[in-house]
Amino acid sequence: MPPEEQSLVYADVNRDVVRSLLVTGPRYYVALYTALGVTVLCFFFPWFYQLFYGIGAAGMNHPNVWGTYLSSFIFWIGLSHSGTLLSCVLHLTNSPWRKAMYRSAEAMTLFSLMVAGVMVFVHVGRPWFLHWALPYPNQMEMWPNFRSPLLFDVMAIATYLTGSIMFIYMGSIPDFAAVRDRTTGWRRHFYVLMSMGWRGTDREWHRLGLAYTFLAVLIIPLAVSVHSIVSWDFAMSIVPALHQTIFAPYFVVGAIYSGTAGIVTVMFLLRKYMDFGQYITTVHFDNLGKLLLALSLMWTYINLIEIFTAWYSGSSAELEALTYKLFGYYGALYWEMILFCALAPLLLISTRFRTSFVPMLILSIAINIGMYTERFLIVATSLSRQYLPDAWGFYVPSAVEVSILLGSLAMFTTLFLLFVKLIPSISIYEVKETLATPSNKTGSDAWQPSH
Amino acid sequence: MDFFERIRDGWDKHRKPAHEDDFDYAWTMAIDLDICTGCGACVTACQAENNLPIVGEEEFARGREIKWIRIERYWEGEFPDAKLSFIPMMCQHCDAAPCETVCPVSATYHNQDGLNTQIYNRCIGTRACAVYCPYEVRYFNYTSHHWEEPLDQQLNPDVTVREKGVMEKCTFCIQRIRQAKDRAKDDGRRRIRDGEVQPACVQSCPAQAMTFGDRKDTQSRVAKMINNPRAYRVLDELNTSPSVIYLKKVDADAP
Amino acid sequence: MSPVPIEGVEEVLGKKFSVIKRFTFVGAVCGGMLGFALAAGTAVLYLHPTGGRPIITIPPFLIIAYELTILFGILATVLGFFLSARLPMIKERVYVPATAVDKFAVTVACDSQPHFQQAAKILSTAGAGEVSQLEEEA
Amino acid sequence: MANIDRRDFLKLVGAGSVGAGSGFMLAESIKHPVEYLIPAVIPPEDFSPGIVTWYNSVCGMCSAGCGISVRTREGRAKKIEGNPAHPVNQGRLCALGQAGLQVLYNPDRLTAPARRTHPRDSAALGEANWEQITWEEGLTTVAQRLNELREGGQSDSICLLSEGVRGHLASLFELFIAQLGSDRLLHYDFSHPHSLYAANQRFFGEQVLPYYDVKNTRYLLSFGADYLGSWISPVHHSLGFGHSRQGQSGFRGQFVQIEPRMSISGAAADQWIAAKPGTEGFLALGIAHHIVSSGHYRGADRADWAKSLQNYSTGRVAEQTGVPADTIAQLADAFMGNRPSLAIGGGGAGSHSNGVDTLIAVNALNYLAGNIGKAGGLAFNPIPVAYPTAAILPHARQANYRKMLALAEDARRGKIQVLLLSGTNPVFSLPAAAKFQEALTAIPLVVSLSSFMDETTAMADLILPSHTYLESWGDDFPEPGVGFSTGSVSQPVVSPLYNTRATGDIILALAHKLNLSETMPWPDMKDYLKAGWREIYRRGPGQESFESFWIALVRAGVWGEKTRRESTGFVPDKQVVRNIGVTPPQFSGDSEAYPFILHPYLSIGLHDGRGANLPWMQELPDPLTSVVYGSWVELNPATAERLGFAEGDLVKVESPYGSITVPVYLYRALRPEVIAIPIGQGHSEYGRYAKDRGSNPIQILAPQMDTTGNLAWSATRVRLVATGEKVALVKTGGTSRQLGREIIQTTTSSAAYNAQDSGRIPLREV
Repeated sequence: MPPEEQSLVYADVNRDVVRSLLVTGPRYYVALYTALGVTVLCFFFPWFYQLFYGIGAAGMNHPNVWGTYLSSFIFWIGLSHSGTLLSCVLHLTNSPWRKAMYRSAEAMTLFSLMVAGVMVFVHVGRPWFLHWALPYPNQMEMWPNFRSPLLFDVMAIATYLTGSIMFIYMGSIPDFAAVRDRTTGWRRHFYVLMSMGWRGTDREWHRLGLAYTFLAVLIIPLAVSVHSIVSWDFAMSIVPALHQTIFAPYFVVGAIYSGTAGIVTVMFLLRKYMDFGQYITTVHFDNLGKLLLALSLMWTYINLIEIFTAWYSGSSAELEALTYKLFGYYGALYWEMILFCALAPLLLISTRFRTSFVPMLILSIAINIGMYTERFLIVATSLSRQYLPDAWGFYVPSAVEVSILLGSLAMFTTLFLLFVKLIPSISIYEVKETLATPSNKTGSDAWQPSH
Repeated sequence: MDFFERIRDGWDKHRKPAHEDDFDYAWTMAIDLDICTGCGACVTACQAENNLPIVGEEEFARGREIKWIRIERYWEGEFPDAKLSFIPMMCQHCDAAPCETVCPVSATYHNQDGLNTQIYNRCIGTRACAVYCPYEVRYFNYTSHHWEEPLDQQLNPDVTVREKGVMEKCTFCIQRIRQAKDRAKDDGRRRIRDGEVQPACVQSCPAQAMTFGDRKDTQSRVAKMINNPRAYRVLDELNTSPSVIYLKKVDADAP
Repeated sequence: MSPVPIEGVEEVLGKKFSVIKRFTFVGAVCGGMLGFALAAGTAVLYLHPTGGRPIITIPPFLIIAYELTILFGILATVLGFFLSARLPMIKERVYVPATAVDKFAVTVACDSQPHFQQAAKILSTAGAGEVSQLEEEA
Repeated sequence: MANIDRRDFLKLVGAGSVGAGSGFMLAESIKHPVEYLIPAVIPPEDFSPGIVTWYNSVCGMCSAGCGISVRTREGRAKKIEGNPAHPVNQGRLCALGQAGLQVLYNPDRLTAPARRTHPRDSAALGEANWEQITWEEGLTTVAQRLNELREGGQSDSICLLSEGVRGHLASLFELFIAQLGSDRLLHYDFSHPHSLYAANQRFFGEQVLPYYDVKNTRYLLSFGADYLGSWISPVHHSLGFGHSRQGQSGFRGQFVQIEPRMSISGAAADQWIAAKPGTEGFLALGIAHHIVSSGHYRGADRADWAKSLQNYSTGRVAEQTGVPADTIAQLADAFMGNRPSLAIGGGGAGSHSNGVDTLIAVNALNYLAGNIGKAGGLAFNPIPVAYPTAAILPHARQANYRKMLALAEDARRGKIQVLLLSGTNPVFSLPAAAKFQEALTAIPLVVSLSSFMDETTAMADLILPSHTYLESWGDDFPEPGVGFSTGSVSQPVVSPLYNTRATGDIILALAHKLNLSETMPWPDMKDYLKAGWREIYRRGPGQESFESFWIALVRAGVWGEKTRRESTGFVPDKQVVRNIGVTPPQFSGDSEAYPFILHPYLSIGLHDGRGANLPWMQELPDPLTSVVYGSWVELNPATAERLGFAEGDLVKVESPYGSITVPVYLYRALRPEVIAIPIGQGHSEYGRYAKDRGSNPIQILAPQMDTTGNLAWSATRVRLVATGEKVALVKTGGTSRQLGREIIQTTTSSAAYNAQDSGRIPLREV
């Protein structure tokens, strides 16, 4: 335990968290409104234009019918991993350092999933008919085609979204209760509603513990399946360089990798702007750093395997696709990805690096840039080099696409900013568990028995 | 008990792979590469018959052209021994079509004539089918196209005009097949006669390199073409089992 | 009542049994079967032969089943939790807000004054910080 | 009302595909199913909705004269397909022919008569300064002027310049000009094979095109003639090609293409030989020499041949042409070995300074191999019984370059007072060196009967817009026929879209205004046509009344004669044999300053530029380069590397007579010293789709003529100057290498083809 936490007692935890919800400086509003503005400007306006003009507003063409929208989709899904997934794993292995960060990690999952969902709307040609992909009774006598990997996606993401919401909600019921007693006005009503009259009886605690563990057990395989399924959108095609068995693990590892990096970034920001210095400590960064290192090694290994199999196949199609990816028009991007995601993380070997905040922030951001590049390359390069050389193509994203990508980032930020003001972004009771139990002399003397 | 029997029968029935035998027809096209001159008559014929849009120069430059049938050209050797061969490439109407399985809304599926059909007004534009198609013969409407007055007066009333966000592709001129079927019904025939229906491309081909027909009818011209020793299918190793048969080019230089 | 879960309190008070795991199990099983039924049923009711595959294609449908297994598992678990934890609270119950911060409270249901005295004595000897009487409406 | 829909039409396919011969084909066409065909005499207004009606007519997109069937619904033309009963195309049609619909429905058509408001030489040309007038006004203006001239004895200053027309429209022109007392009637087509006519005149003694029986030939030697793409009758040749290759039992026809730049005929050929441009004639004679010297030829006049060919030993020819001697020998042996063989020549080879010599040499080959009058060789068509009286042979009025120069000269001298333009666009399709545009400004009254605002029409004072061929009556007698002579009638398939009139009607209207009614009594073209065909009916083997004959004719859209010309054992005149020989080609421009030889070629889609205003043709990828929208210059990759050019580099192509700027395209099958540019783009007018797109190589051609005075359009030297700019060529093609993926598979055994198994529709015996 780092020294500063020693001074913490239960009451401080409540105080700090509640403050994080109630006390709001102008900086926050500036941030919120900027994010909101950017979302509207860079996301919604271009999107409306695209709805009006057609997907042609983006840079896609024949044969590159998939573009950055899809890579953004994968990216956000990827980011969503490790939020909930990580918190589940750590919960089961009950490692104490999880407790301070998992709430915001899960929130990250939630919001990146939402943004991913929105990207689907941006991606398809006729979003106004997207509901046809859902199984519901209708007069068209047509139901979705459950053989399609895309429909696996629909199911998986729906489940994952529900699961994550449930998980984050159940985890925070006691905190809602705690905050409920500290707030007034509409907030109070909100938290009364959310806490559902949690009293903290041992029965409740016991049931919560059980249910929470079950959820964790259920969600881990779910999260793994989700990104495997996303990878199958590609791997189940026969496009050279996409049609690979390694794709599922490749995507899952990549997802957790970028997700963890995302957590590091978020942790840093929370720590910096919400004065959670005492809760989010070098311990977390240290552990996350180790995790990142492990993931980066796995990720690198899979990349090598991918290259190897392509080379070993000896098939002209595979080789062409590979060569184009490594040395083609987007070759530079490929090596940038290698630098950010395979080489730079090796710095994590040193504890000093892991425990120093700003370098970790920079690295985590670099990793996510690299991971986005990876997704982009998967979509952009392999489709340009398919079986019929005469139909080979070339794809560059249009301004609309770039702007919508930025917009989606802003959208995520907006959602997250709203979150930190509504939901205790640190789990009060679980942090308390890590503290010394107070004697009955100390602490607040508030005794207002209530009915 | 009876209930379970029904379940079991249904199960057996539906576990059987969808097979050519189940089709009423198995429409097939045979293209003789030995006499395809690459003149492009088929391309224009298709454009006229199926209301293919005129995308305009800059859309074309961005690779958004829509040609249900296109001529691919492949060179061998360098001057003076350069050889150029053409191959018309259109939807191969695969019996094991990758594009069909991937569509989340069943906008493309295999119909009873063994045709790979595309239901425009069901399509939501995920474009997954185009990715899954190894022949890259599915074309997407990146925007709604319009026809300058009075060019629109030429539009074929038997074929719809596709809106933005919809995938489209060769249909083997399904409207002509439809008409032929009605005609056969009117004449009290059960089946369409061989040669009675021709897609626009086949109909126009000046060198008669293309033949169209029902390969289930063993007497049909196309069935004979399939037996031709030169017959092969493009990218056969992918096991998509296309319905378009190509006849090998004959290299006279070889002994 | 406590601000944090207390390990071992069940052992002392001795009520270990919980129905949640059954909820989870049943939910998951139902979800699995429903998932396959949904996929297969759709395929059979709306016949669209695709890609030369059978109408009922096992591997993809298993994936659907898998997802729904988890989905229903989760929902059932949540349901089970609320039911067994008697949440949401329908009618007012006694509650000591301080316990949400750093106090630990023990509630003893007494039907009469003498009983309360008795309980108070026991608790204070056990070193309770404070003992108070809360009326609970019937 | 009787209608035909697809069902009956397809029956017609059956009916149509039965043999030819006048009564026979006609009778076939009249048989039951065909009776559904109705001509447009019933105005399209009373169509019955949803019912498809097919009208048979004649394609007007090039001079091949294919028969077309136009599918109409609700009074609108929906699709053009080949007329299965027509012996030339037998139900097939090329891309350009099918795009005819966009001529009809082109958004840039001239919709009403118009008069120029500003003087012609004013800077601003084009629609900007036109005012609409009524037909009455327009016709009166012209008629008055013509009348004045006729009264004033200046009839000879009246000139009618039209595209190459045949049949009754041609005879109407003849009649009209004759009645005016002028003799200035010219047809001008850039692609008209003048040198071929000249060569046939010299060798066979008749100025006609023979019928080349590609279908039955076993071995075809083509000297520069792109017979599958643009030469004379591509669709018919394609039919023949396909049939000779895979439709014949017992043999697979072999095809050899000799040209400096691979055309689609070259691509289809078994052997592509890039002889030096202009030396095709030498090659032909080299082959001939080998044929004679190696004793393949045993004719009586063997000695003469040997004598006149002595300077063309394979060795010498080899160095002149750059084709190895043994290849020449091999060609000769193959040519004699697989008979009936056929040698054809034209296109680039025919348009050098020695073009006529070359084509004579080609004819000589056919003679030596004994292909003349044989099936699978070349046969001469009889002079058709059915030829319109007034008309003379279609070639007679064709103006070669020299004649056009003369016309321009006369114009400058003020000898031309009135110029009537019909369908042709010389300002575009004549080299700038001819100064034709400037000559036009010297003509007081230029009247254009065009349907489009093309470059020449933009120079006119008066526009009397004509119908498109799909709106007007007419007929055609394809030249060459198909072994026997055939005629076809074209009819309106839709009611006129705009306030335009058929060319024939305009001429007749003028005639009436000039009180020529006693000699030209017909109220309109249709009556004239019927009158003409009444003649033919009388001459032909008439069976029923003329009316029924006429209806049947218009329904079938085609008419044939049984009369074939029996092949009399043709022997060329001794003099001809003695004079056989090829002069070395001359190229204008000195080979130092202008290192490259410019090889312009007719584009498949745009032909000689007439297709440039059709969006379908603009978007049809060029078969060989896949480029669309715009023009390009083809360079051999080696040449490009030497000059440091890559694809898309804008280069200035400079000839001594001008320059154009075009992007580079690397073309593998092209002689290093030759550069090729497609003809067709580079319009400065001609509607939104054509205007200001690409460049026109004709403009920079040297005014180089051959002995008979037609333009040697592949005899210009040019140089390339880098501009430093770069553009992206708009094309579909990605990488045109197979990378061993076996996309196009070839079989090596020549026995692999099997005529029985190839269930192709049998061609009709013609």
